[in-house]
Amino acid sequence: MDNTTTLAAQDRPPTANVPVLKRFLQMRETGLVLIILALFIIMSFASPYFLTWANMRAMSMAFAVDGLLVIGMTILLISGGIDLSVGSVTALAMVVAGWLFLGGVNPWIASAMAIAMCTGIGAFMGFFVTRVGLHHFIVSLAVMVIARGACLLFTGGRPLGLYTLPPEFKFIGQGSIGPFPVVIIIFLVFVIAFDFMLRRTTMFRKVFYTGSNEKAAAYSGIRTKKVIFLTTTLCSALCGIAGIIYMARFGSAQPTFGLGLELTIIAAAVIGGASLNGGSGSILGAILGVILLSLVSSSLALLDVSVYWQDIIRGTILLAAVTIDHYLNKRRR
Amino acid sequence: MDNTTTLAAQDRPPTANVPVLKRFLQMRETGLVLIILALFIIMSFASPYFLTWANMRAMSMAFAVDGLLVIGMTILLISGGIDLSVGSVTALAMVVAGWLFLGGVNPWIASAMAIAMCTGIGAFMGFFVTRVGLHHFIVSLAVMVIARGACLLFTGGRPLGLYTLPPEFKFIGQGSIGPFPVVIIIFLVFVIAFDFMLRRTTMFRKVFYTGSNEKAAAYSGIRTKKVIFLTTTLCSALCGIAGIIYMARFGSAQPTFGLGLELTIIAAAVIGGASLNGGSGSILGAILGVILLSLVSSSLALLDVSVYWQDIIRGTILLAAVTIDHYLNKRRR
Amino acid sequence: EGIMCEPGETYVMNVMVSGHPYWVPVYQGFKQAAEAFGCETVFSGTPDYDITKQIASFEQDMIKTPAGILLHPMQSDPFIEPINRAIANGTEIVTFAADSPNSNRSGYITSDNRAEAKFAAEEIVAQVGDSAEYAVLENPGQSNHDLRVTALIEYMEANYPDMKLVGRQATNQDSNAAYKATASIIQANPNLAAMWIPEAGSAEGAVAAKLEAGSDVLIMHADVTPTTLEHIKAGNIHMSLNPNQGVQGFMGFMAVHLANRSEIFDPFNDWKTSGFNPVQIPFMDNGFAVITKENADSFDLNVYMEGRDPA
Amino acid sequence: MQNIVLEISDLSKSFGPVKALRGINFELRKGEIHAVAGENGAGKSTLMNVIDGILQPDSGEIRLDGKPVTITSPTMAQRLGIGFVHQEIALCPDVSVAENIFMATTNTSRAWFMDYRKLEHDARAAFRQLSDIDPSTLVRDLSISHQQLVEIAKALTLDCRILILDEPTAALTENEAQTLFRIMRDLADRGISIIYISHRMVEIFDNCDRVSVFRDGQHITTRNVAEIEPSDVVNAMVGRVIDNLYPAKQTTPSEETLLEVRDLSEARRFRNVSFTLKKGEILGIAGLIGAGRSELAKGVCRLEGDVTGEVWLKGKRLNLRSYQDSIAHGMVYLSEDRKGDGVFLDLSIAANVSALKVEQVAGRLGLISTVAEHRQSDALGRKLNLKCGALTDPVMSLSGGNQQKVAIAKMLSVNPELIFLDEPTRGVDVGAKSEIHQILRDLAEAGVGIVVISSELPELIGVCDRVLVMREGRISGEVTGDEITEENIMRLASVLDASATLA
Ligand SMILES: Nc1ncnc2c1ncn2[C@@H]1O[C@H](COP(=O)(O)OP(=O)(O)OP(=O)(O)O)[C@@H](O)[C@H]1O
Ligand SMILES: Nc1ncnc2c1ncn2[C@@H]1O[C@H](COP(=O)(O)OP(=O)(O)OP(=O)(O)O)[C@@H](O)[C@H]1O
Ligand SMILES: [Mg+2]
Ligand SMILES: [Mg+2]
Repeated sequence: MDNTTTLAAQDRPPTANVPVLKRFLQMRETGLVLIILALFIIMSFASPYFLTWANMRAMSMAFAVDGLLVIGMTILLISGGIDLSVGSVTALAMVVAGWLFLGGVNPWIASAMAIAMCTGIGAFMGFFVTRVGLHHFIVSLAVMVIARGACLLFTGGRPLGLYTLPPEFKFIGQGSIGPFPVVIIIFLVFVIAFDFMLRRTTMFRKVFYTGSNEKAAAYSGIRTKKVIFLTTTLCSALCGIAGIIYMARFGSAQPTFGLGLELTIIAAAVIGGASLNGGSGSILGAILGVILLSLVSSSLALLDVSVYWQDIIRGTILLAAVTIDHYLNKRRR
Repeated sequence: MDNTTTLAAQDRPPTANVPVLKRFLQMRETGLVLIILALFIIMSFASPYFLTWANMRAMSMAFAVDGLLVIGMTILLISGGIDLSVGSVTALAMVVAGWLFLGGVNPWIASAMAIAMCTGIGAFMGFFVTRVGLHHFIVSLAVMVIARGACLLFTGGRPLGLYTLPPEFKFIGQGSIGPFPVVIIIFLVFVIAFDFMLRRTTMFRKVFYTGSNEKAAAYSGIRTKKVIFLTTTLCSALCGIAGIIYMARFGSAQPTFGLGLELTIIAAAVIGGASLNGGSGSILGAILGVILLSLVSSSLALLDVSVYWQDIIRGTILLAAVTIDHYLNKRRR
Repeated sequence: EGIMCEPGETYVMNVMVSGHPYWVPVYQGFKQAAEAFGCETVFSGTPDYDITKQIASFEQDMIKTPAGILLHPMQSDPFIEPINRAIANGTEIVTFAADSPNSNRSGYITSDNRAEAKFAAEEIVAQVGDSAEYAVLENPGQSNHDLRVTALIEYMEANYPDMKLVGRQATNQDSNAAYKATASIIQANPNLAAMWIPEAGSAEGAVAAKLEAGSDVLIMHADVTPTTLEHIKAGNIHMSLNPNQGVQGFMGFMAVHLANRSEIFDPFNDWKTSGFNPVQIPFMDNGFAVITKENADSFDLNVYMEGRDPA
Repeated sequence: MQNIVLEISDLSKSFGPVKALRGINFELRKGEIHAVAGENGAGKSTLMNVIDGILQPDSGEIRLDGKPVTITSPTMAQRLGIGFVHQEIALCPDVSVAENIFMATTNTSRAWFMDYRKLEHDARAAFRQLSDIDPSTLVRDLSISHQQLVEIAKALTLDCRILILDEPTAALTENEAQTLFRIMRDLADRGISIIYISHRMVEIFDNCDRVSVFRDGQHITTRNVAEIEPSDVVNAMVGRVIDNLYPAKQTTPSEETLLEVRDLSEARRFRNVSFTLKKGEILGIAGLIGAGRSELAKGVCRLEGDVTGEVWLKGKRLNLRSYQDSIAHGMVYLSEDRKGDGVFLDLSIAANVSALKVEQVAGRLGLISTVAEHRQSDALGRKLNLKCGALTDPVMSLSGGNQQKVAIAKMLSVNPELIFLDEPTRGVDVGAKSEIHQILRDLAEAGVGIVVISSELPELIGVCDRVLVMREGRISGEVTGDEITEENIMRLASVLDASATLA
């Protein structure tokens, strides 16, 4: 049959009516799900401890908080930005909240202030990007350095011991509701909320328009600068929240926390389908990206692979995963 | 008067005849030069040691070899790519050459092999980018992890002592010709050669076309994939050369060398006018970028500024410099 | 002349990653010794983990021709030439916590990582018996951390062959990485009895993982942070071995100052003909402290630093 | 005078040294279709950008319904009821056609959630008159002319009082253009005022009420279309009378075959296409949107797709594997999508012109000579009447038509054996157009093969010696000499099924 006929001849049903399996196979995230599934199966055979509740719990705890960062990063990437400061802004949130707490401030108030400060940092970056007109990359790099410096300044380089945090505060990071750690519940709430919002709300749809073609979006009356400003701010605000959860979890605030974390977070978002040129990406995909990276690390540790081989294997799996995912998506088209 | 005349009526003198000063003021790099000059003047007043030959020598030694990396990165950025693996590939070059040397291979041959290996790594990345169709960011991130792992594997995580390197080899890194360190001479040769080639040769002009609009370049008959493949390879090859010079300079090979170096190098290129979207950039600018970053670090050290403030000041100066440069360029237009 | 400093006589302490808290008590010791002799001190180096930058900062210190530099060289060989040049310029050099043995530095002061490892191994065996499973976290690339781990493993292999090493993960001072690695190790080895961790950052993550898993694995580590101190007090961490940083700085100053005042010493050796500094202290061990529940309160750096100037 | 909705007085706008608008006066009445004509770079788009709030004027006043307004952004323009179809297509490639069309609606809507089904349904309804694009396809996958249709649909769905259309028909064929005019008429009858920018005189005279002519950033005249002739407008535009809009045709057909294409097929786009091009002849290719004309030309040059079949140039069978091979044999292709793959927007004019073969402006050792490069673009620029500041300026700073001239200059720079020109005069003004046509004729006479793909039938009729008509990936017929008429071409291009869907 001739495929170049007019499109009217084509009778493509609206997406909603396609059977579930077919819809699944058409999704951007399917490749990743399959790769993760394959790793799961391999690991279940390789280690008897893999498929235990305790291991699953430990593995999910390992990526849950980073998950918040990846949500912010994905949304920012969709809008066409990038943020290298996530690691140090997260550290700064811990440090500032911890510092305030040690100075006698109620830990909840201290946390709120730290999150507000991170939001302010995001707004600061957003200002330089949208008003001054600098590139996200360079602005966030400068902020990454400044925030790390501020961490040093607040702590004199020394980790703050926050063992005295009240139990109800530590509960956020260390407690469980039934068998489910609070951290994982928070993570799931954020993922589901943001995934839904990003897919369905008009507000977040504008993020896609802005990232896809800022000019076209602006011509349609979208305040693209505002959108970019907000996604930049949101990303930093989520860093603040993540920093507080980490603080509650570890009972300490480390000025060196999250060195190099930005690359892991960006990698996760990109593996999950976020485009570095903006305009596409999904929370579900990005979370699968975090899960994949974390799964590989956990598996290597579980199998006690030699340290000297771990990085090589990790890098190779990363490359293999994106390659496979790429071909699976190409095929699907 | 009306400047939008049609060409027929236009009687504009060719660029060559414009006075030198005016040409200087029209250059992209002028803003940076002025910023660096300002810092120089401030520093000469702030420290009596600043304008000494020894200090100038120490400062230039600090950025000379990184200068090679920034050349490769700038060209890659112009072609629309990016490379996060520069730090670890440079380390790998040192480690592999050192390992071969300790295994009895002639140091020159060992170095040639290490450089060839880095070139191979670049070709490997180029393959994944141009043939498989993955993004530079993710490919080079994976290679960054793999190369770091390989460094560990070759050294067991411990630096290799290469004190026994023959003097004529160490001369590359430690010797002087007259009052000028060989390292700085090598640096200047590379800068001048690549700056000239990038401005003048047809070969490198195609890099600009490719980065500016890959599709339009392909429609102009340029083998864009080949161009991208070559710029990716060149960047890694320069990492190899830089690694060897570092080895000769330090008389050792460190598996942890260059952690986080990629961000500094990219920042330098971007400060120097390279666009993260491809299509623009200059070697001169990028080198000025490296000089600026290095000057700031050296000055803070020279003034014995408290460590707890150094990062904050550094980040602030970085942000201020790009902002000022941005406005100076805007005004000029 | 004499042992006291002249006005303006300055001693520098140069380090890499200068924001790291490890240096703080070292520099306090350095300063205290210097004040006793009426000398001035400067804390210098680079905030980065970058050898090029550290060498540049060292050379910039050298330009000011201070009396002496107490140096923590990030790497031994790259510093040979600069150290020798500094000495030729009249600035005495003593290394600490990391050495440049092939240079002409007049002394090296450090804590003996092998002794720490041996102590840790004996303590682990004493606590969990000599046929148990143990694991280590490590930080390949950083020599003192590396030595603490490899020496312990070697010691175990040589003396307690029934001790089984079941986990070995690189976590590079990153508590989140240590958290993940420890969680996996604990899952994979239900009989794990003890862990040895060469630094405190990873220990923080490891203890969080231990508590979450409800495991009773014995954790021992080197260095200390406020958080690990609290965990020691709470019994979550068995003990920590902490180098005597103050002594390191104090004796480091003594070594470099004496090297600079070598003329007050007329030794029985060949120094006059060889031209070598007669005050040569090839190796000095600053010792380490064992931190347990009982003495933990004395190791709170924040308490110690109250009212003191960090720089 | 109560029926004047938009009034502009003494408005000026400069870009650095370039004075794009100099004291413009302009008025738009309620319910009229007001054409704006002028040479490339006359300032038409600039004025529209000012009206839409994209650019801010340096001085002057804009009055809406008699009240002075300052329009600071497209958002505000939208709120004031101004809709704008841009000369350059600006769509979001990563989202669906439906979402693109209703982007503005989504933006202003008070709804929290997206209703994708409704969007697709509404988009289909909006398209019913125009075309039959599936609203759920991603814009990325559309051809440039389909994208143009999406742009138009986007503006038509806006609830506006003033609709600006900046060269909307540049890439459209007769059918779509006629549909568009019908819709415009409807809108005007409902009291909506339309500003219509075009270089096609026929369209202006068939569909518009009044016409304003701009030259060099100044308003020259505004007249009722009924009162004047096309030649008056052209005269006002270029300042002289162009008597021969099209050059003389070939007198004696040559027998020498320059190009022969046999059985060329591409799996998805076209099949079994065979044709020849004689020396000295200008061959046209006509067809509806999506007929496969662009794909055919790209296929011959091996720019896209997996092509099978033979290509013979000057009696030799070419073994083409890539576009580089094609260029090596002197066959070049001028793209219809100038922004996407025709020009390097951020590079200088000179660098753009030399891009096809930089070696030409380089001396020994492959070193580019700036002087030679400038001389080249200077010469070609003069020939094409290029209007620009300096040759070192980025192409981005040129008006749409002048960008097109740069793209053409790039093709001419290499002295090709054969040129495929896809919509060569898209957005080019009348004067320059006739220059370009003359150049094409001169080249043909000098033995260069010329194949012109155009959606503008008068152009094909005026320029070509022979016209191939394509329909759904096949050649449906050929017309020569006096047979080249709109009726014949349209009959071959559409026939039954296609015309049925367009009705
Ligand atoms: N961003 C810009 N920077 C500098 N000059 C510009 C810019 N935009 C337009 N110009 C100049 O302003 C003048 C008017 O351009 P404009 O786009 O309004 O012309 P136009 O009448 O729409 O022409 P066309 O028919 O080719 O579309 C031109 O000389 C153009 O070079
Ligand atoms: N990238 C693509 N993927 C799938 N189909 C495509 C692609 N590009 C074009 N097409 C389809 O190929 C067919 C031929 O398009 P082509 O652009 O050649 O038409 P044309 O005759 O040149 O008309 P016009 O250029 O006016 O649209 C159209 O149905 C078009 O939708
Ligand atoms: Mg225009
Ligand atoms: Mg076409």
